[in-house]
Amino acid sequence: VKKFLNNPNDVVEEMLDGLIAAHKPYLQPIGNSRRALVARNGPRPGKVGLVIGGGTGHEPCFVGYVGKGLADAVAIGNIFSSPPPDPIAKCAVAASGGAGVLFVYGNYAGDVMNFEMAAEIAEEKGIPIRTVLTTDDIVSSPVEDKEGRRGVAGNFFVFKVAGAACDRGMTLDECEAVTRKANDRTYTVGVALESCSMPQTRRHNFEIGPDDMELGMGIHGEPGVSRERIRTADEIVDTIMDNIFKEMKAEPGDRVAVLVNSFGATPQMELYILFRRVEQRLAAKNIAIEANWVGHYCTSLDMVGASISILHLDRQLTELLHHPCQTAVLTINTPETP
Amino acid sequence: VKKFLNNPNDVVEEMLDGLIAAHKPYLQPIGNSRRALVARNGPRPGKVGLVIGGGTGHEPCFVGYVGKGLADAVAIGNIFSSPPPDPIAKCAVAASGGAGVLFVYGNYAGDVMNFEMAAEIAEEKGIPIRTVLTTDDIVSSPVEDKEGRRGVAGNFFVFKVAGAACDRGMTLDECEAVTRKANDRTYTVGVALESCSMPQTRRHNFEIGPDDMELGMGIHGEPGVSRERIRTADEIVDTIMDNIFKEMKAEPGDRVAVLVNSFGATPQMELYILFRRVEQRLAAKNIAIEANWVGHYCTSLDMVGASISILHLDRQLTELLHHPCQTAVLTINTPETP
Amino acid sequence: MSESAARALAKMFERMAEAIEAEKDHLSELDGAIGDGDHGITMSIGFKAVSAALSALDLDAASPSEVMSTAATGFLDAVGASTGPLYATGFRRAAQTLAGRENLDLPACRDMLAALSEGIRERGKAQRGDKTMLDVWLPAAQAAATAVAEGRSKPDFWAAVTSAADNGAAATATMVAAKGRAARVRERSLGHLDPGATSAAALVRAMAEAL
Amino acid sequence: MSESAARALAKMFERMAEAIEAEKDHLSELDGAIGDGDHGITMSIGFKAVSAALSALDLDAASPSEVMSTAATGFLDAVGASTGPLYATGFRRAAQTLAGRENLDLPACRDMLAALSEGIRERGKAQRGDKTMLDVWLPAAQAAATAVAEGRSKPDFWAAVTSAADNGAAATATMVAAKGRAARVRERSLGHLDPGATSAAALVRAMAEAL
Ligand SMILES: Nc1ncnc2c1ncn2[C@@H]1O[C@H](COP(=O)(O)OP(=O)(O)O)[C@@H](O)[C@H]1O
Ligand SMILES: Nc1ncnc2c1ncn2[C@@H]1O[C@H](COP(=O)(O)OP(=O)(O)O)[C@@H](O)[C@H]1O
Ligand SMILES: [Mg+2]
Ligand SMILES: [Mg+2]
Ligand SMILES: [Mg+2]
Ligand SMILES: [Mg+2]
Repeated sequence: VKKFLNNPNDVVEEMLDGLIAAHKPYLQPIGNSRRALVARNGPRPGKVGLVIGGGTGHEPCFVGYVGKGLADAVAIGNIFSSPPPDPIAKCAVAASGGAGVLFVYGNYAGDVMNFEMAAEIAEEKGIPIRTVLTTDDIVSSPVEDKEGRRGVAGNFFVFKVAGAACDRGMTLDECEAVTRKANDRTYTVGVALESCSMPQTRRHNFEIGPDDMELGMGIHGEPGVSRERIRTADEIVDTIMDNIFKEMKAEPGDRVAVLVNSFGATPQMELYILFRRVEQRLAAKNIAIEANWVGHYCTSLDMVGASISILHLDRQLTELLHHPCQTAVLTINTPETP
Repeated sequence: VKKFLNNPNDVVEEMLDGLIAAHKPYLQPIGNSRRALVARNGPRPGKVGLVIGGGTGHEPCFVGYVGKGLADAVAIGNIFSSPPPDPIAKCAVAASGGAGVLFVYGNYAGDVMNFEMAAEIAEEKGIPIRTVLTTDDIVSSPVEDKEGRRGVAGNFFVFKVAGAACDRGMTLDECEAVTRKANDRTYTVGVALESCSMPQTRRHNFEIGPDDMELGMGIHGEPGVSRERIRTADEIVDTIMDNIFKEMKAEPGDRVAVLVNSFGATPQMELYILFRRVEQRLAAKNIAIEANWVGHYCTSLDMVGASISILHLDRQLTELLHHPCQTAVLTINTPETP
Repeated sequence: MSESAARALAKMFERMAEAIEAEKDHLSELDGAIGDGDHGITMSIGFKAVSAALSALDLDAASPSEVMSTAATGFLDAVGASTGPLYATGFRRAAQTLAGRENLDLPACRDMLAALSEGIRERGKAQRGDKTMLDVWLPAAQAAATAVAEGRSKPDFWAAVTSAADNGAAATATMVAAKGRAARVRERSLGHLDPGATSAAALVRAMAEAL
Repeated sequence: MSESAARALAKMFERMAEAIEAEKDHLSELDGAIGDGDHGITMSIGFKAVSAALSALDLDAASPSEVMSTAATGFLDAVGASTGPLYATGFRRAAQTLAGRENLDLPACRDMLAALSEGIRERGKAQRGDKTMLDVWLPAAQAAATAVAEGRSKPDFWAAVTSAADNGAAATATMVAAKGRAARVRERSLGHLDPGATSAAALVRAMAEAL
């Protein structure tokens, strides 16, 4: 697998050089740590701070969601590796406006251990920390073990809601509660056609046969939950939506937000073909799409594949979804008053 | 090569189903033609209309650049094929606000013939048409044959400037002139590591050897201008920037806009690594980056590769670059008054 | 004989569609080597659209000229690309030449080929030797003119035309492209057949079979 | 003997770094099959950071406990991931156990192994049989305790410890993962060695060589 690289061991540091320079208008390093970045226009006194983070290789996650109205700071690990406690704690300090700090990150053993150690450090400094783990990958564990599920591309919605809640001046309790609700109402299923390859090895992490696909694929190049024969785009979406409908208790007339996300190498054209079927399936149940995003929002290096995430809205979530924000990859404006 | 597809012959129609549904807030079909889409919030009386277009397979080009402050209408062809005259002419009629219509599209034999036939139809209806062909691919022809060059990802900048000029109420003459200036000052070089594959064939259009790369790659999967040994990211950027510096007459203190664009399968992480070196090379010449974009802006299906585009700014171009716009992939806001 | 001339043309377009369908993958492959790999797909979409447009036409009432202009519009609206305007203009020019004619005799065929190649030349502003479809259509039209001038029989006429077309297509392998996408790869186009010339030769053979 | 105990530990960490470097690709491959393919890279970054941190330490002045806690911080700050907190906690616990001790005799080694595995267990909340690095560290610590209780010689002690570690690592192939990323693939983890257990066995072997 060919890539644009210098020394593969420097890939994260060089990427950070590039992204810190590219996104200067939105964020800046905290002190001299390049693994902890803070929104220029984010933290403010009295506001709950939002800290997100995780490994690299998911760009534009997580750094693209840092900015006014969304996350206040991001901690950055190595490829597919949680950041250590130190930069996370730095983020908490930088994001703190005296009203507490909310940690939102994916439910992975590594992230949990590191963020928990960071929370201890921050609390020793008098910053109250609350944590919401994203667990939107509904095929990663059965429904009885909902808390054991991992967080994938649906964290996009959870971050958005959390950031809006913080920006509106809600209390730490309220921010935590509505973020938890957003996570509970977010449903994602991913499918991979080819595995990703690490810059250091430039080999596929594992092989998927020429007629096979991997259902329930995560965002770290780890295998999914079942290997199946590849099917048509519509059949794949049907499988995904059937899984989602099994859990999402949506009534006719309900509204949802939809994210069709590329894992990296799947191009936009195919995402639109997937979105087409998602829209058809929702319309057939008389569920309206309030807003949608189709593109690269949470990737897995150069993996070929895509995921579909649905956020089941209620009035509060709808308002927070539309709350304005300005970050490197997501700008939402106040609707013009006509 | 595996893809998310139903019947490969329906791929464009199904993609259109998806994108028309997904981008409803920004655009709508003209009459019952799905190959001609108009911005909901675009055309208005007295404003010069901006019509863009081309083949599919370049998503988010061209449809992502339709909306308030940018293009008024887009004509959509088959994969890598110019649209026929009919939808282009429909776009011209829909975009027309009585002040003339500007066509901006890439300089390819097919597009030129179809847009010219459409221009004839529109002018028979009394709509004055001006055309600016984008020719930013500086390695596609020597500088003596500048007009023979093809238009690639740098059309992003040309569209942006043209859309802003139209939105500011400049005359057709003025819009044409400044768009032509933007094109003259836009420099792009692309490199491919792997060729793309068409949905119908699912084979690489051509093979690039395991240690080779294709310099001067276009955005249609057609071969580039030379086959070379693959090099490090920094060396590749150096080759590209050397080519650009050879033509761009930038003085220390000048300002540029930068676009680092993925051809489809190259992930964001690698784009940041390329951007890093672009920034270093510009900084060494004391050229400042006024604004930058790093991501998927003009792709070539699932091609592995990237291009670098530089827009050499002057005061007028800078203003037009920052002019607000709202489209599916590009939202620029009026700077907040502090 | 209005009926049979219109029907003969419709049959010709059917044959052309079949010929393109049979060569589709090969044409895309040729285009992949020096262009963007879509020529087979584009031609296939175009001639399917022609068939669809013609099947909506009342062939008992239509003139040969109407068949030609229907084909032109059907092709153009479905295709765009380079081939859309080129063939649409060629077919339109042929429709003009056939206007008022009810008979597809050899002079009519000669004029049709001349109009077709002239339309393509005008629209694309290419010349012989530029490594395009014109390197097939121009010699084919020329061979037709010579054959009529020399009073050749119908089989001889078409034998001369198809062999000129095939030779023209084969010769593109020795040319450096000067028009179209392939012109960007310059010397690297050497040794490759031009896809548009290859499909043009197939179309000429389909014409010979049908007429 | 303070000097030599601290130096012995530093040498142990050097050996560990070498062992990881040698197995790096293999570990990533194992992780690719049931995890995210980075275990070799992560461990390599971690132990390089440990070497760097220790080389900044004055080994003539440092206590064994300080060596251990320096390693813990160096590892954690460079790595994150799962292994960062797990090994950092293990090393920190070992540092506590070694506090005040200047001698790396067998009881000290036993206590160090016990603390290390206890730290990993506490931080990761895994148990034996969960198919993790604990399936190496727990039996190794147990074997160390038994060997000291039975009054074994130093070579016998380390032979018992490394063989327990190797057996533990090999046994993970028969387990279904219950912790970490591999737990998501459930039964599909069967038949694959756990990468964390494999690297742990390599670390134990490095310890045996150095101490
Ligand atoms: N200016 C021109 N005049 C005549 N034929 C041309 C011209 N430009 C391109 N062609 C023909 O078009 C063919 C390519 O057609 P096609 O692949 O369908 O279109 P596109 O280049 O738009 O993808 C070429 O092989 C060549 O024969
Ligand atoms: N809770 C845990 N307790 C003990 N060891 C664990 C735990 N979770 C994971 N591990 C170990 O970590 C290893 C994976 O480490 P590594 O690949 O470096 O981290 P990550 O899973 O974050 O990519 C697994 O093979 C397993 O041995
Ligand atoms: Mg990892
Ligand atoms: Mg084409
Ligand atoms: Mg082509
Ligand atoms: Mg791992």
